[in-house]
Amino acid sequence: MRQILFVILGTILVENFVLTKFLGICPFLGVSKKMDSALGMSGAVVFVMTFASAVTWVVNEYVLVKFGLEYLQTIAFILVIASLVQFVELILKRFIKPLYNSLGIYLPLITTNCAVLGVALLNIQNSFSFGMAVLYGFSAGLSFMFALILFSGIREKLETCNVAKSFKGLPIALVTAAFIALSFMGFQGMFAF
Amino acid sequence: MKQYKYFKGGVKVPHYKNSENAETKIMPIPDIIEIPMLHHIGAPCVPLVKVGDYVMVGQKIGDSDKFISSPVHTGVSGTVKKISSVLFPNGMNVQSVVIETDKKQEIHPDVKPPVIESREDFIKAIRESGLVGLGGAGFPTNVKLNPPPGKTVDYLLINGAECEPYITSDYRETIENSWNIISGINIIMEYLEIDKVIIGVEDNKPVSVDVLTDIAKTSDKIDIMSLKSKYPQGAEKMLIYALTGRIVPAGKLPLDVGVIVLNVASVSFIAEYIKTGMPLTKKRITIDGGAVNTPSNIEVFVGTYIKEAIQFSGGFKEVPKKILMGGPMMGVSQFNLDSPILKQNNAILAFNEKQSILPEQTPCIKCGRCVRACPMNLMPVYFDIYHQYKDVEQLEKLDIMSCIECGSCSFVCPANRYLVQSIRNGKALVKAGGSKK
Amino acid sequence: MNKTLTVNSSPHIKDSINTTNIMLDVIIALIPAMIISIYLFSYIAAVIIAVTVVSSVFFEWIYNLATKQKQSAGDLSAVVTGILLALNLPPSASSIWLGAVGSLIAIIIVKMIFGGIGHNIFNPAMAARVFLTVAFSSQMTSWISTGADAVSTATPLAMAGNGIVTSNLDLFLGNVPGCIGETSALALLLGLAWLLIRKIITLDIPLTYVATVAVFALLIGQDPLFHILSGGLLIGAVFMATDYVTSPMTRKGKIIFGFGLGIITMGIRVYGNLPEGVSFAILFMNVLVPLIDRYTIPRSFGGVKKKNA
Amino acid sequence: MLQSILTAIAAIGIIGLLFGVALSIASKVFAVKTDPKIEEVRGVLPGANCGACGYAGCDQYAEAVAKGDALITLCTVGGQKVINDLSVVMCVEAEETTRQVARVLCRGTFEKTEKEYAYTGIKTCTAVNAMYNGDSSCSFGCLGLGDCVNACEYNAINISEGVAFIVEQNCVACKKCVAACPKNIIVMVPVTARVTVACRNTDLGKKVMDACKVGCIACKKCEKACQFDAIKVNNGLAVIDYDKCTNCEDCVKVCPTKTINIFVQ
Amino acid sequence: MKKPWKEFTKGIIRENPIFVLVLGMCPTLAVTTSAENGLGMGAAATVVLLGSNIVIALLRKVIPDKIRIPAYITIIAGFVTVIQLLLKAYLPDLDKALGIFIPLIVVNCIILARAEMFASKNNVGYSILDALGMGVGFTLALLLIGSIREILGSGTIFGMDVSFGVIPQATLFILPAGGFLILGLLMALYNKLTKGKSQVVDCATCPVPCHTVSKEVS
Repeated sequence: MRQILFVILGTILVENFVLTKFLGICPFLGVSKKMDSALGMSGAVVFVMTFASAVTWVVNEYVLVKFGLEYLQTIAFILVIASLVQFVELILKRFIKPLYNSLGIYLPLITTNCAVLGVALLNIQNSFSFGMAVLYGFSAGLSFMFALILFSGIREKLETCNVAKSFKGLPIALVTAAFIALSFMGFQGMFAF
Repeated sequence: MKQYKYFKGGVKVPHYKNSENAETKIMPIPDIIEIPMLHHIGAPCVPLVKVGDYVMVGQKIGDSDKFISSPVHTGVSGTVKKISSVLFPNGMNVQSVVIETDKKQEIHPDVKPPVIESREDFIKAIRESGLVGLGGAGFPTNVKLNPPPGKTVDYLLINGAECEPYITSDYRETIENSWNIISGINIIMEYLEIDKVIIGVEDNKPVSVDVLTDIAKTSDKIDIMSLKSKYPQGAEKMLIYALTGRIVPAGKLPLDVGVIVLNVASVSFIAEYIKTGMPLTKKRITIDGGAVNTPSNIEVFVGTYIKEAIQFSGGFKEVPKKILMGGPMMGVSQFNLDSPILKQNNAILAFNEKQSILPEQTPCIKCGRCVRACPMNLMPVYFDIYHQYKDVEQLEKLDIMSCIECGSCSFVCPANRYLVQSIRNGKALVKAGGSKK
Repeated sequence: MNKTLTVNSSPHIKDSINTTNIMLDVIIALIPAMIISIYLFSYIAAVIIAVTVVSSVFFEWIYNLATKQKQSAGDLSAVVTGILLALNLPPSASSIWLGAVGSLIAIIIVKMIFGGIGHNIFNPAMAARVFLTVAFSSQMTSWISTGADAVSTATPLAMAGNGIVTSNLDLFLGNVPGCIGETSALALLLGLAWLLIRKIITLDIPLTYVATVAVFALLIGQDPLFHILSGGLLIGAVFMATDYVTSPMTRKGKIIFGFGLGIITMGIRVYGNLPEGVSFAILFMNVLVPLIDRYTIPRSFGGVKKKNA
Repeated sequence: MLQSILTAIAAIGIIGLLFGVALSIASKVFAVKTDPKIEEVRGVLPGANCGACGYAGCDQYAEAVAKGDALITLCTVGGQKVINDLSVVMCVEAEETTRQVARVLCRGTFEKTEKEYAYTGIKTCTAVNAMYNGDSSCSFGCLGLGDCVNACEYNAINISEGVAFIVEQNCVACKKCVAACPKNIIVMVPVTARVTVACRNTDLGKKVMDACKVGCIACKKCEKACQFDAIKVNNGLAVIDYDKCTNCEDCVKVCPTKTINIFVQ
Repeated sequence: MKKPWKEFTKGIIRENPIFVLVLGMCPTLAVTTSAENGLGMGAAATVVLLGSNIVIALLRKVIPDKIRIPAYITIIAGFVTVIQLLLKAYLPDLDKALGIFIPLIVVNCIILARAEMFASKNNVGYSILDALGMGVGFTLALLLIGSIREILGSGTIFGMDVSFGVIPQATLFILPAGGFLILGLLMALYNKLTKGKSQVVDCATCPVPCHTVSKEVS
């Protein structure tokens, strides 16, 4: 139990995927202008990351390793993730329309979200067990969500700020992200797992 | 004396009650008066007289068939010179009747004490009297007294708070006309079958507290509460909460929580009207401000021009730079001295140059003083921001329409933001947005 | 016709308070801390404060000049930022240039490019301090003991990590190593009293902050008084966490804010790698302020409860 | 060596094939109808799904553009080319019309009008208009505080002498200024129209003259002068019908208050 | 002559993938702790971009429209794997420094975007120029950011000491926060320098009122 909590909190606060690992920066900067879309996007990411962690782990263990094809990891994983995302999208669109409207519309963005492929690769690199890989994928999704929500809150506020002209838009967002990343540094050393 | 409740927020404003001890002087009939057809919230009246008509004191000269409206009478006798128009602050041109007085003051035959046998008669009589809320808002009193079917009223609250700086006309009313107030209260209690009355007065007016306490002693149904002097204590919703602990829901009227609130001057007028049948044509107003010679209280005919009233009170000491109708917190600045005085006016303030300058606004520092000052528990700071960005959705969500525009937020703002103006514009945006839907 | 009358929306009177006098009150509240810091660490403290204040004002002035904006350097807010930043620097010679660099970060990057006063997301002095701590960690932790024979030493919090206890009286008076202005609880409490008397701040944030720290310390069996008096907690609670722009607007929000600060500060002090967590806690909670503000909008008087979104 | 290459190709091929077949079946089975317009817009977009536009991928952005909810300039990946293509896609359906421009129907500059009072407060036209219809002596005229300038994204409006005027070459007829003006003095006219009645004051004679030196006093001289029946005085104000107007300038010559004039940049 | 040159240079300034197109931010921030890493990452990405652009341009008429995206991804992933193996074999230090970001080139938006936007619509020659231009632009930007961060953060450039032992090093700049900060500042500088030159909406080509397309994003 303690272990699980530590993995989750550690991934969110100490080793945040966006703010310390630099994974998923594109959607972090792109889909953070409005709180609502940030929530939808990150919800979808949590979902896909957890799923992708599980599937890629299985593919790696039972296909790639078995046939000695580890060097095909990158290709295999990206294919798996791309297809997985598309499947999920189709199914949601057809069967669970409300969920699709709130989460599903963000799914296409996820294929190219390097955090998803990143977490899959990290799972293998750290030789996590299956359970751990899924938990890690889930926590990584949460860490993305946390960063995105914080960031979109600030960006909504920035909309009403008299930001210097050449800093309007992304530059000020990046400066803000720098200080958010700084504030996360205070958590170093906590929740080691 | 019962204990009152504190409302949240509010501000401490300076009192400047310079005219406190100035006994009311009665202004002689001016040569010309101009009576606009709108003295109240609601539909304007249509003139009932033509150019050249001879009018007599107490004659009805304007009326409307709309529900929320109140007829207009003349307090002078004379000849209708022309039907003109007056530009109101909201940009509306309202018809007005200009009367050249003959100073004979012949009384119109219709002016006689009303015959009242029932509650309906009473409310009808109040409508005919042309009475509107004399505290400043000008809501037609007959509408206020008439609860819709199914609603019962158990409290009559008498508002003697007079929380705005400078103004002392209600204070003078209580001192000079205390017996009118008590008989007015009794009349309303009788006809509306209310048996609980509370009079609320701010504690910075000890004399008026004493007078009203004496009144309260005459009946065990009448209570008095001395309220902490805090602006906007006299605002209807604040007063109701302070005196009864009831909260008027957003968008609802005091009637909805079983309460009727009347200003002391209104109560006093009701007594006078029932006795004599003379409709509302005269008004006691306070004249004050840095640009006038003598802060005073005067009784004028409705429709008297501002400059004549000030002239009578003692004239200008300096060139006036700002003329206010009403108090400095909620009053309306006039752009010329030729505007006529309205029924609900209780003060004319003439500010000198120094008083008229408001500091320029600087960037908001988000100190939250406006949030703490807001008696309605709103967030003026966001109204200011979202109004700039025309974000109607946010404005509505933050309940901008509940704002009573008391001015507390602007008063305390260290960045001198024009918050009330932002809110007014924001409300206009919301209204415009609402009509599109 | 008289056409010179002024017309404006009500209200027509205004109380005398303005941004500059608020800042002046904060400066007055900081005077005890400055005096004690000069007494404790001798002239170096005065030099650091002077350099930081002057550079802060200078940077604001030059920025406005360069971007052709209305000059705002005179509103004293840069002075407050300068003093606060200086009080958060260690009393060593390198703090002189640290102060100048810190002012650059605080004024230009944290404040002005975000739109100047009232628009910054982070507390300028605090963000600059964190920046300096991370960027120049060795220079930012070169502590010296108080008194005439200044020798390098560690702060009470760092010592506590090694089991050395400092007396609470010393902590209260400030007779301990640390940043220039953070050591003397007495001076900071005097400042707090002034701010409260002048109604510049409310007690909500400092009180919840300190109370949370105390309860946290009690729960893990440490001396609450030590945690309250040591490190930058009081200067943070009184002067930095209560910064208007970067703290929540409503009372409820302020309480949540103070609580969060307490938890994070103690979390970092007890479980983290760093000995001190006040500045990181404040910076982190600054990030949360838009969210807190969003979910703590009060119900209007007589209004119906609305769904937050 | 060869074998391992073959296994690799086979493995990827099989994975790819499996997913490909499954996906194409799925997309048939779960097909949901979409608006052809969206498809068309989507076809122009790069499809990188990067999210830089602020929408959740190209499909979402395409939908927003097709509905007219989003600017066409948000795709940073596509750059200028996508913007051009989008403008073509979004515009083809509309009819060809003569280019319209906005025009401010007021010439009541500081010297032509007076200030009724000294205004302090929020510096927008809407705000000052809410107080006695504005501080200008003409209650129909330009207030000069630039609500239209702020609304214009194309830098096509300037204010001089307290009156706004349009820089026609920058005007794209987006009508934002028309909506922003609380006085409703900005109207759309064909770019070919040169003659303008620069007034919206519907008051009569004396009152107009008191308010503004270049106001339309509804004297009807222009109506009589016009050979094409293109100018009519209605409700106290001369109005030109641009379908009939030939820019002959006869009305300009007779206008006693110089309200009718030739629009020049 | 002019057009090929334009295709090449557009990626360097006018459509710089980092400062204008804002693509591929993850490696931009993550690996630019030193000039060398920046250069290495840029080179690796350029090679992949070049390879994929060539192949896709060659196959653009063969690949069916419906499955083009998965096909592109597979092609890109193939090249990434090649690079990954090459780096592991010949530049193990760089491989270690870039770590997970080498395989992540697959999902770098630049590559897919160029494939979809350019290579699938142009011939091989232009596609090569486009890839080279974009690659150089990407590499230059990475090199610039990497150099600044290395100088400020470690006091060195390509490992050479430039602090002269006097200027203190601000460790912050090689940490994540520094990456965000430097990129933000550089972008603002870029905006300032190119003010008014880029991103002009051309409405002259559009015969109708623009309100249908330029309505404020709601």
